Amino acid sequence: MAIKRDFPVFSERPGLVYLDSAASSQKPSVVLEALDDFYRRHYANVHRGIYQLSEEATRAYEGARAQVAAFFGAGAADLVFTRNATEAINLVGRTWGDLLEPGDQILVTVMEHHSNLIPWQQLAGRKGASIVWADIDDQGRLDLEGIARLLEAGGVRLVAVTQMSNVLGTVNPISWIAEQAHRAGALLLVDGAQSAAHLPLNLASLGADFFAFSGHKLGGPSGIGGLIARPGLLEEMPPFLGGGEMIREVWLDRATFADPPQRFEAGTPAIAEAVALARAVTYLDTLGIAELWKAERQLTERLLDGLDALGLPCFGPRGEDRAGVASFNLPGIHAHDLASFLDLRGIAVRAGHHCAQPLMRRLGQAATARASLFAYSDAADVDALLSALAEAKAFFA
Amino acid sequence: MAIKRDFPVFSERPGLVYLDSAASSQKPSVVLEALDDFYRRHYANVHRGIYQLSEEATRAYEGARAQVAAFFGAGAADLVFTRNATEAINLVGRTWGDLLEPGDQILVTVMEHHSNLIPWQQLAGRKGASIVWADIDDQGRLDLEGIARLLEAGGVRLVAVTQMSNVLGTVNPISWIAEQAHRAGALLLVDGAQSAAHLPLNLASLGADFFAFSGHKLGGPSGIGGLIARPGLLEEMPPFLGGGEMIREVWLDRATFADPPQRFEAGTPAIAEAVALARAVTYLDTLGIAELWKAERQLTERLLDGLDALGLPCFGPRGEDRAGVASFNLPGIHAHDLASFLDLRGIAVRAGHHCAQPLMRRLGQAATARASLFAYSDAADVDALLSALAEAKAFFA
Amino acid sequence: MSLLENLYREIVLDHYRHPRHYGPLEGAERFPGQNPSCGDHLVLYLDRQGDGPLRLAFEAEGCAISQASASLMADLLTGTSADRAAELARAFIATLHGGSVPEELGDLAAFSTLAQLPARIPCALLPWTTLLSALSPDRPAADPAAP
Amino acid sequence: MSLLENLYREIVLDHYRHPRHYGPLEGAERFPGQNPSCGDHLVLYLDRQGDGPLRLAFEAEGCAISQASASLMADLLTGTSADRAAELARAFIATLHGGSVPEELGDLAAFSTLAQLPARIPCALLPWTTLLSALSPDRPAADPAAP
Ligand SMILES: Cc1ncc(COP(=O)(O)O)c(C=O)c1O
Ligand SMILES: Cc1ncc(COP(=O)(O)O)c(C=O)c1O
Repeated sequence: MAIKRDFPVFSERPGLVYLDSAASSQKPSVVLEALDDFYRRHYANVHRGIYQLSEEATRAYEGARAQVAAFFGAGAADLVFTRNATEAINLVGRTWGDLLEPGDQILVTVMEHHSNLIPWQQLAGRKGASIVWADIDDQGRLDLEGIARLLEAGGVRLVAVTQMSNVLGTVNPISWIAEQAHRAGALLLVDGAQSAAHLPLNLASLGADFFAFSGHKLGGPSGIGGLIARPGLLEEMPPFLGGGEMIREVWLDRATFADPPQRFEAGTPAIAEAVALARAVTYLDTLGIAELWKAERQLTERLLDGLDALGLPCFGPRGEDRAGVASFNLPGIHAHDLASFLDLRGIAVRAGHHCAQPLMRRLGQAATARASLFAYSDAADVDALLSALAEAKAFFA
Repeated sequence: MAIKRDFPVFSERPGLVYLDSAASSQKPSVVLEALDDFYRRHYANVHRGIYQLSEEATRAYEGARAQVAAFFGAGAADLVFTRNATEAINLVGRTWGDLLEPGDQILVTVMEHHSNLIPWQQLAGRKGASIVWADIDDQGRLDLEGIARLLEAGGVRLVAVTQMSNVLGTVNPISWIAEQAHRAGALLLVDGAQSAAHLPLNLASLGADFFAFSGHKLGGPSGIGGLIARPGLLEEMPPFLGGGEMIREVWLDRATFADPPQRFEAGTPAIAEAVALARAVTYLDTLGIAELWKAERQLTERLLDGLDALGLPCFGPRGEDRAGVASFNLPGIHAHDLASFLDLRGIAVRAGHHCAQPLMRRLGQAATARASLFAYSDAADVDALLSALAEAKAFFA
Repeated sequence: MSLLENLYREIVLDHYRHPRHYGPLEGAERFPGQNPSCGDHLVLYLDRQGDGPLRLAFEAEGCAISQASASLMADLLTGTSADRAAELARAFIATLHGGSVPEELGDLAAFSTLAQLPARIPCALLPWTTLLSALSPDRPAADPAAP
Repeated sequence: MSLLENLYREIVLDHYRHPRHYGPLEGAERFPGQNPSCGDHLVLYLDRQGDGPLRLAFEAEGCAISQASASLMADLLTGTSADRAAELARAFIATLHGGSVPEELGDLAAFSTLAQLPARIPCALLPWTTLLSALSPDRPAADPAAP
């Protein structure tokens, strides 16, 4: 309840039970104030002007880079701002990926979000590489032996895996995968779109070579995300988009390029968004990510126990490797109809394929309903959902 | 003065003489309020949820697309939201550009911003195409005969030209160029980063095949811009980045793609930014773009006359094809030193190469100082600059 | 209970669980329809019998609203002329967008309460837009129907 | 007139217009430096005379602050040892970032007023960072100086 008060939407829309945070989170007032204040008092383009306002904007933007990087246990020079996690993953595909050769393999898993799958299909198409994939077990955990086997076979250059499934809630053992990948000579890209907002993270020790995240899922504004690379790795990569900011010297027919991270940020960046994102991560830091995760774990158990009691089959594992995401179905009725029933009671859940069609096919589901939690979620939200589901069961019976 | 009151920065920072609007514009309070209101009351991810909040967010986002497209005289289906003009141009280079063949030519001009040059160098490098370029005359107008000659030679597939130079202030005759390009079988991409905020535009009649713009230069937030294509053209183009939102059906090893414009918007878009950008263009519409352009023309004459009177050589043409951008130098002192002198008096101008190194080389300048205008600029701003320049002349004499 | 829940209880769930005209239709052409944003799939079987009265059937995978809409549509339009079917389709589509509710739509009139759930309007529309494009002169090539 | 304008009037403009130690230096190594954000270029000529006293000169294209900084640097460091030069460079850099202002920097001490114009600090730094990397053991390969 205390945390909910920090998020204006809950007073603006009393009665809202928002359980779609895995799609995007609501914003705390400190983030909205940071946005507003920046535009009112310090806005100018960055890296360009030598007047005071531009200097302030540049300091705010580069300061935000340092704060956001530090939140993940990384250095500012290793963080490239992007629009979202999707663009961060594509950036790797179109820069580091240019170095792939025909026959090279990219290892993905059946639980990947389309954003961590299509860029690799596109890369494979451009380079004559191929996609190999790891399955899940009946609990929705990754088939680690399968991963080990694929890596041992020797052709894998990149492992691209999510740290947290947006459908199953599974938290994957990234450090273990990193070790296997590196032993096999492959790099590891971690899709942190979900985990960034939930898990205490220290990229310096996680073992990922690339880490992609979105600001809008962790209380930050839309329009910004980032790619964090292992120190030194960005240096070796060719540029991505071309334009202002990313150059050193330009002639009509050729150019030389700036050092990272600027090399990968063409054109005017999402300046105010970076500043507001930095405010979002300092807000989360104040709440304490480790405490939030503990609270989420408890609330997740309450949710899963409640679904069990209602007899609603729910996908994904039980245990410490399970985040606050619950995908389920009410037998005999389509997830969309269920979601509408809940919506009429002010309960926002998602219904559909959750941008994970291969996983839905693997689960044998055309669609599921999904409830997901963030820092502001509380027992009242979960209980409202559970009692509405009990009603729905009766209604659709 | 009346317009200045709409922009909070001028009351927050009294005495600010902001003359760097060509780099980025300040924001009117209606835009900041639209941002804030959207996050407080209607925020959710788009195209995904079937609950009310998501429906509101989707309607706001797609409504913004329609409003912004209409502002430019285009239809919603032909507008792809991007981060900025730079990304819009790169998008064309990496989608339509994939269809180029070795030996094809891309025609640019010596006055292009790096953002309308580097993407074509990259494309030429990938495809074995080549860059040909048109010069300017002594007034800073395009060498139209040169363009016609290059087009007649027959190898040009794309003409990429700015509608308004960010250094010279030249407004180029786009309709004429479109006609020549089309007659030669080439497409025309117009870099509208500068013109979008200043000229009354009707893309339906302009003749451009592609038009790129940035929101942050026309009173909108950072982090959003767009690409507008001639109706039907996006249909023929392969996708750009891969991920959520841009797909139709996905398997582990292949996928089919959504119709435009979604096909080109991978991942969660800059939702609130689109909404705020729509508010910026309706604000400009209320002021009246045609009236603003008339006022800018007058103010530009005042500025150029004043610089003439001070004996400061200023680049670019005089006449109706000249926008409110003035690049100049004080002989005997570097532009950076001049800009610092002005900054100490609260006057914000830019100094440097303005992301147009080939043009600077063509002008024989290592750097220039640049003053540039937007809707809120007034005679007091221009006069403050001119009297400070008179002081600077004495100081650096 | 809201009007919308009434719609579900009285009409939608019945047609969802016991769809009329469900399954392939011999001698008919086959028109697939899809709602990419939510994944609903539908196949419309349409037999125009030359210029005679229409015969319709469908198969679908999707939510109750789209299936009930398809079932009711097939019920209503079987035996009408192509022109009349197109007219009724336009009337139904207008209803969903806030138009008046003509009596001739029968139970389908109740779908106007979807104004409360605008995100579901595409579900109700899918069978009808598939039909309209099947009836249009520049319609996409239909797959031959499975026997 | 602000302190900063004083800096310009009393020191910077003089060295900008009449730079000391300007031009190639015979027998010296050549170290290019660049400030990509503003386009300032500089070439530092450094002759270490084995381990003897340094000889310095420079050529530059850029603003008055960077050129004056280079001119004053060459003046101050000519004849010092490499170690002493590095020490003074570190002292100057610290001054620009708000450190105390040691007397031994002479006229360069006045550059501390650049705190008012932080965007210009890189201009003042360029000659000094070029020097420090020239003096560092893992310095980049220098071009041979033009005779
Ligand atoms: C003519 C021109 N083209 C392109 C750009 C690039 O705009 P952005 O940095 O917003 O992508 C600019 C702005 O700096 C410009 O002036
Ligand atoms: C696991 C996962 N990966 C990637 C994404 C893509 O994030 P975005 O749409 O912000 O780029 C999401 C969010 O939808 C996600 O849940």
